[in-house]
Amino acid sequence: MISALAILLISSLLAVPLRSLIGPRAGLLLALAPAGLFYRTFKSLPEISTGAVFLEKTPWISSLGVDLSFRLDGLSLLFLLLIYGIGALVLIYSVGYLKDDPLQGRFFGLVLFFLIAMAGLVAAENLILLFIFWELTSVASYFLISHYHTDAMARRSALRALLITGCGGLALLAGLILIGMRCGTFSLTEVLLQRENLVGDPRYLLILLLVLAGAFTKSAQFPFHFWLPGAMAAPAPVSALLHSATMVKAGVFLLARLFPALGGTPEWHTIVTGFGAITMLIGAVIAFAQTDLKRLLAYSTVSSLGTLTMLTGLGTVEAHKAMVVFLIVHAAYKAALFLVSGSVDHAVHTRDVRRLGGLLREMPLSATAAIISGLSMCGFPPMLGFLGKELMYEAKLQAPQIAGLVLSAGVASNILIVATATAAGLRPYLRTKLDDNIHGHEVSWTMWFGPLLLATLSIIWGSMPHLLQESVIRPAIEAVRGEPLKIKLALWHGINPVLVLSVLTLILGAAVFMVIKILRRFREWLGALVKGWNGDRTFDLLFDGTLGAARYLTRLSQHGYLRGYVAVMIAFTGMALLWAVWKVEAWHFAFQSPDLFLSAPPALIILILLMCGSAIFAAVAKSRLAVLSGFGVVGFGIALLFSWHGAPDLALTQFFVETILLILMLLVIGHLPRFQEGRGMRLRDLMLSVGVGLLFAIVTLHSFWVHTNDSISSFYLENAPVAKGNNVVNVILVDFRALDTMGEIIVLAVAALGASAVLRGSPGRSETGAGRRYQLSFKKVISQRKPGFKETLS
Amino acid sequence: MEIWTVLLIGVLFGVSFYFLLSRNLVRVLLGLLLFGQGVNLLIFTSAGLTTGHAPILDGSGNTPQPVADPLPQALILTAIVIGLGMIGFSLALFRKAREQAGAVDLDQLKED
Amino acid sequence: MNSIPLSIISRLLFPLQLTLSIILLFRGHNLPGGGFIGGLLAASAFALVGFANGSARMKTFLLFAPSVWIGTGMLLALLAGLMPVLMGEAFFKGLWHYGIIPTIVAGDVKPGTPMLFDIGVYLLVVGIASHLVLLFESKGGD
Amino acid sequence: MSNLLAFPIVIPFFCAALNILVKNGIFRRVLAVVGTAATLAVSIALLTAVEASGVVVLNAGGWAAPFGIVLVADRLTALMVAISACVGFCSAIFSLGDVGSAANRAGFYTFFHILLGGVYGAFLSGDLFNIFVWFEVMLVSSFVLISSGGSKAQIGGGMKYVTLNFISSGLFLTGIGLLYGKAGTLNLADLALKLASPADRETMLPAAMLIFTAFGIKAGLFPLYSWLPASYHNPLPTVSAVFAGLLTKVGVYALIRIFTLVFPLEGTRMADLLLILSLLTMLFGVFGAATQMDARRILSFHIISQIGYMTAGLAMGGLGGLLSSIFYTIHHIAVKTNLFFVAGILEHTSGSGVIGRIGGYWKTRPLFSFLFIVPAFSLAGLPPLSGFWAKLLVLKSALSLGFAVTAVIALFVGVYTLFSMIKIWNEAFLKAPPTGDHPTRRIPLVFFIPVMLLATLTLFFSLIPQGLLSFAEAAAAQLINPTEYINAVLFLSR
Repeated sequence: MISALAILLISSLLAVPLRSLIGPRAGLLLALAPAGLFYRTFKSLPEISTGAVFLEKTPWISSLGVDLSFRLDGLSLLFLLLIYGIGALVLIYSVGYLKDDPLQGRFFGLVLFFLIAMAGLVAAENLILLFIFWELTSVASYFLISHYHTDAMARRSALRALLITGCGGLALLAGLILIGMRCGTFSLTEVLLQRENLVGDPRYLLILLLVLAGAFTKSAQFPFHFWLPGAMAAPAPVSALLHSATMVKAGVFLLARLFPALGGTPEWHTIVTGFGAITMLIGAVIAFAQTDLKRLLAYSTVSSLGTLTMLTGLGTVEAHKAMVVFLIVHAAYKAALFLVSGSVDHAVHTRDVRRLGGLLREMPLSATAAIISGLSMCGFPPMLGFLGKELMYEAKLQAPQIAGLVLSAGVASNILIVATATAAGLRPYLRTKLDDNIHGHEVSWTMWFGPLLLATLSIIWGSMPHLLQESVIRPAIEAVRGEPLKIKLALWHGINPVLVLSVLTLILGAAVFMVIKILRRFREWLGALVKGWNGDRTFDLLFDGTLGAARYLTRLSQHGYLRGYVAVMIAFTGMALLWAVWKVEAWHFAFQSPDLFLSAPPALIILILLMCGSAIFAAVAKSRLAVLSGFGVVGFGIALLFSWHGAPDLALTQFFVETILLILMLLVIGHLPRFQEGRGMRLRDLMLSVGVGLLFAIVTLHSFWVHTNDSISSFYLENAPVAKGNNVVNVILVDFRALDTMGEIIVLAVAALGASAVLRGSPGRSETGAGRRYQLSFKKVISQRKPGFKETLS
Repeated sequence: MEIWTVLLIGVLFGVSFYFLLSRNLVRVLLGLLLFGQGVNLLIFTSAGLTTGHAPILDGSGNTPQPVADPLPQALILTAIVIGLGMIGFSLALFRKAREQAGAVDLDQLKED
Repeated sequence: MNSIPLSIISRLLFPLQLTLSIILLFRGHNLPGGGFIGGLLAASAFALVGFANGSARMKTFLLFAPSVWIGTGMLLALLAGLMPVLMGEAFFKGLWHYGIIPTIVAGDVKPGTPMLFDIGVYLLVVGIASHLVLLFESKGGD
Repeated sequence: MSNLLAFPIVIPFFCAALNILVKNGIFRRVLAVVGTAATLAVSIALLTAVEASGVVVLNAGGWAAPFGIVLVADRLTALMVAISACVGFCSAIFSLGDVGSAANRAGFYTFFHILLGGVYGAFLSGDLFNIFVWFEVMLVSSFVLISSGGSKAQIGGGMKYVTLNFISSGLFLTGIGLLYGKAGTLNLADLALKLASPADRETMLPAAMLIFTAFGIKAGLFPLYSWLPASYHNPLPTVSAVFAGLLTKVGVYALIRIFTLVFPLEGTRMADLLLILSLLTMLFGVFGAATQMDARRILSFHIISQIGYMTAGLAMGGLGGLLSSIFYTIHHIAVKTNLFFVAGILEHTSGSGVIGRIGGYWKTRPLFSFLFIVPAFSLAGLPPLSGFWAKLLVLKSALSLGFAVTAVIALFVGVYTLFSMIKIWNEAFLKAPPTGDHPTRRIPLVFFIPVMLLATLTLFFSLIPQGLLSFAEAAAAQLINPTEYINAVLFLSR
């Protein structure tokens, strides 16, 4: 498996150089990679069909329990064949489709990159590895949807799809981690054996919901379905490959994959079947109301994904059989239809089904492919679609619970799908030309080759279902069920309820189509109605809502007023200290010893009171000189205090520093006319300051009483002679703790040099070279107005 | 005697916060200066106040008793000098701000 | 402030202040003083010259640009830390050496890396203080 | 004893001193690259030394701990120094194109070197007051770098930066003072020993809270982060890249160091407090980012948001929590620096950092676009990039320790992170430029090299993360059981 991924990776990297070297035909060469892999996978069919499982394991990140381990069984094989096969066809198709696109090389590369992700996803044996590939498919999808990158709509849709699947992916990740923690391993094989353990987990429902969130978002289940039609902004081959045949089925794949471990419980049945059925119905209704060929197909895909999910949820052998067969059926006809719709768009330049007509004559080969696929979609015998529908009805008839409900939903949506298929797959080609302004022409062989091949396969497999039965379908079902089975597929089962239902569906579908043709206004009304069902507006609203809240909160917290920031910090400090003071009950210490108050020389008391008074005076003083003299008293007073308490070095330094600072202050702020008081004099400031100041005082007091250890200072006193000095403070500064002093002088140097840099030069800006450009641009940046709310999203 | 110093510490912190909360850039700067001095005094006090001798040996190997703790002195000395650097730089910045904005009103420097 | 008496006084004071600052520097290890305080005193001597006679005169008195003082001071301080490393001792370990420099000021001056470090501090502080004075003096007139 | 520890500090300061003395512009540029390369080499040597012996200690001045200042490198330190040296080296290269000759003349590189030296010092120091000194060294040089552009916005941002960080320093110093007053020592290992009993630690709560607040400001925790978005988008791109990579992370590192060694958080109410603050930090950061339109401002807010992840790991504790914290930090440094480089290149080539006004890079500059994708998607936590492993680690420890809210918020924030990265991508890269002219100006090699180097580093952490994971796990183990650290500092080094 690693070799397969490596081959794809290499071809992906080669895409751009190859395209620029040999032109669009590079795509044909690159298609050889998935085609070859298809062949290789195909060759291993016989072995897999005997029930063999290939495991391959390369250690990667052992401490996280993530290995590069892969598992090839019936289910992954089926998906691999789909991925490689349709991948190769899509590459060939893109040769013609994007012939003139300068980004065609990158497109090829991205498609191949997507193939890596998808192949890795279905083959991964390690849950985390699976998740990695899961997210990579979303990423690839994002890039492919935004291929027409200058189109704002495409960018928006791509973002929306990425966010939806990304959200689901994160939920899935949490679910997978929970599974891994419960099972003690991320190995899929081992997890699948621990059903009892997982289902018995009190968090089972949580795990299930998380996993389903991932699966549902990926497979565009209601209510997350809306991203898929949006993804139609992508080029048609992308829609065919990612958004109908492979990636969107990853959710279904995941459900099928984890069925042996998580499935079969009542919760599973209810939720999975329920959401599947709703999606199936809603998708069909909306699809029916569409007029754009691609959107129409997209919503019918949503409906089909709902069907697949529902079948997986039902959980019976019949249901799984139907699921596997319908998976193949759907991949074949839907990919073909998408590709042809791309061709039509390419040739005719419109996708409006109301205007299209007479295309069979103008583009016969593409039209043939579309018609066959349309018939398959309707469920006409002997197409593969007929088989799929038969099995579906059979499964629903035998559904354990709520069979009637599921069945009627199924029939109803199938009727609508028939009508839709007629509109999309048959009418544009078969009916006469309506609009003379529309001219079609047959497209190049690269573009009809794929759809025609798929259509042919629909017929061949439909009429000879045993071709697939043993080699692909049975192993796949066995892999889902985890047990050996016997199955029988046949086109003709005799006349039974299922056949009756099938025929009824076809007739009613055709009838609906006819009636609607007449009741054109009903269709328009329906179209207008279902527009509201489109979740993307709700999503945008939700998203804009959170963005609005975010904006509000950001404005609130990041308002740009320094004093507000300072207030928050002081208040936070105050709260932190308050909590600490309360915890250590600091106030007890404050009044423990009365001699704290008494034993002070009067001179000291007077000095301190003088300093307090000066500080407060400075706070209320209005003139510059008054404030500065207040500060002077405090500063020199501190120097005196230092000297009083046996710190002559400190006193000297404080004295010098205070002098310098006062001089500097006088120099720098000397040119101010007056202090503007602003709105500073507010009670809030006062209370905050007094309160937090008090807390600092309490904390200091508290510190006197809890000396837990003697200071290390005696060492310095004893060892100063060793360091050949008598002034212990100085010895500490230049010897014991020289590194501190080193830092200190560097601070000084930087401050001084920086002051001149700020005032004179400008290290942050320059006049020549690159810096000049920057400077110019910089002005633009700051003169920017604030971005509007709308701009943020687009 | 400590209580008096503690009183002073409380006042210094309180007043410095009051200054810092101002809209006027000059007052903010003065607040920083005062804040630094309050912190220095707090370290000095918290490490224990003595009325003892300076931690200077007399050369004969005897340490005069009682002696002030030399380590906090060294720390504060470093802190004072660092504070000088910071305030000095802030003053330069302040000056540039005044040249740029033409005022000491912080609201005129508000950008976000 | 360009008065004649101040100019004369400042020039008279200059050598005195400088000597005093150097004494403060060298005795710092034993008595209050040291590189920082000494440096500040020396700088104030230069500053006084500057105030009294203008910054041009101050620059000539300084001999080198303040940045040279700063850089050299920083280098010396680093060197004091690095010398023991070259000798295979711990970074910033005090190395003492008698004999290379004759003991001029009797026992009070102890040649060694801590002394070298303190000289670095002294030079740096002189550089910084003069740098700032020159800076604010030149920009102060507006 | 190993003098190796001194060199990450000495080399930058030595370069700075030479920068002051020698005015030649070319010499200064060469010196920047050579000096940072030398530091990088030393840091790698340090990494191997630590790998071999666990904890490397240097008693500066030859005085044994706790009396002298001790430089210590355990695994975490060595890792932080090494990644910072990478950032330093890359920034030096980037600066060659970014820093003009006038800035060079004004002494840009002096401050650049000193900033780096301060960062290394703060990482390496094992002494509380010495850490304060390095913080100040770091801060004063960052003050200069952030505010010396001279524009009004820069001065305004610089003023906020200076004031708020000064307050932080003061609180830190107060905490140190209180701690010294009670415990009588400044050495971290010694403090850990002297405060070994929870009752003793409890009496130190005021000091602990002050230090917590101070580091919270430096790290950019909610609600103390306001200085960061106010100032980070203004200076030269090189400067904001270095800041984004290193400065807040020094705060995070200090938080991790102090609150595992001296005040272990495990089981205290402070852990709860830190966790709540971390979650709010994540949310407010990402909210801020979602509302911005300037590339560097978006990125600045993301720094905050991701600091939340790092501290959440610390708050949750345990081996898993600390491991996630460490891994996240390392990954983040490489990625965030790189993104700021990219933002700088956008500004250089398009003339604006406002993403609405530029565009078209995907069309004309595919390689550069790809180089943006690597760090951007890594930041958003998309697999298999390093950010995914980091997020996985956080999630794993949150879920296994029962912090469901943490997990939910971490996931939610992940979506919004992705959104803002895509916003930049959509606007600046995919969209056609509003002015019509595509950015065709060649992107100089000196811009490409550092971006490429860091992207390679990120890819290395992404695709072969086992080495880093093992190292980080061992580092976390050292933090949880600090005996090895304490013994190495206090007893073995004598």
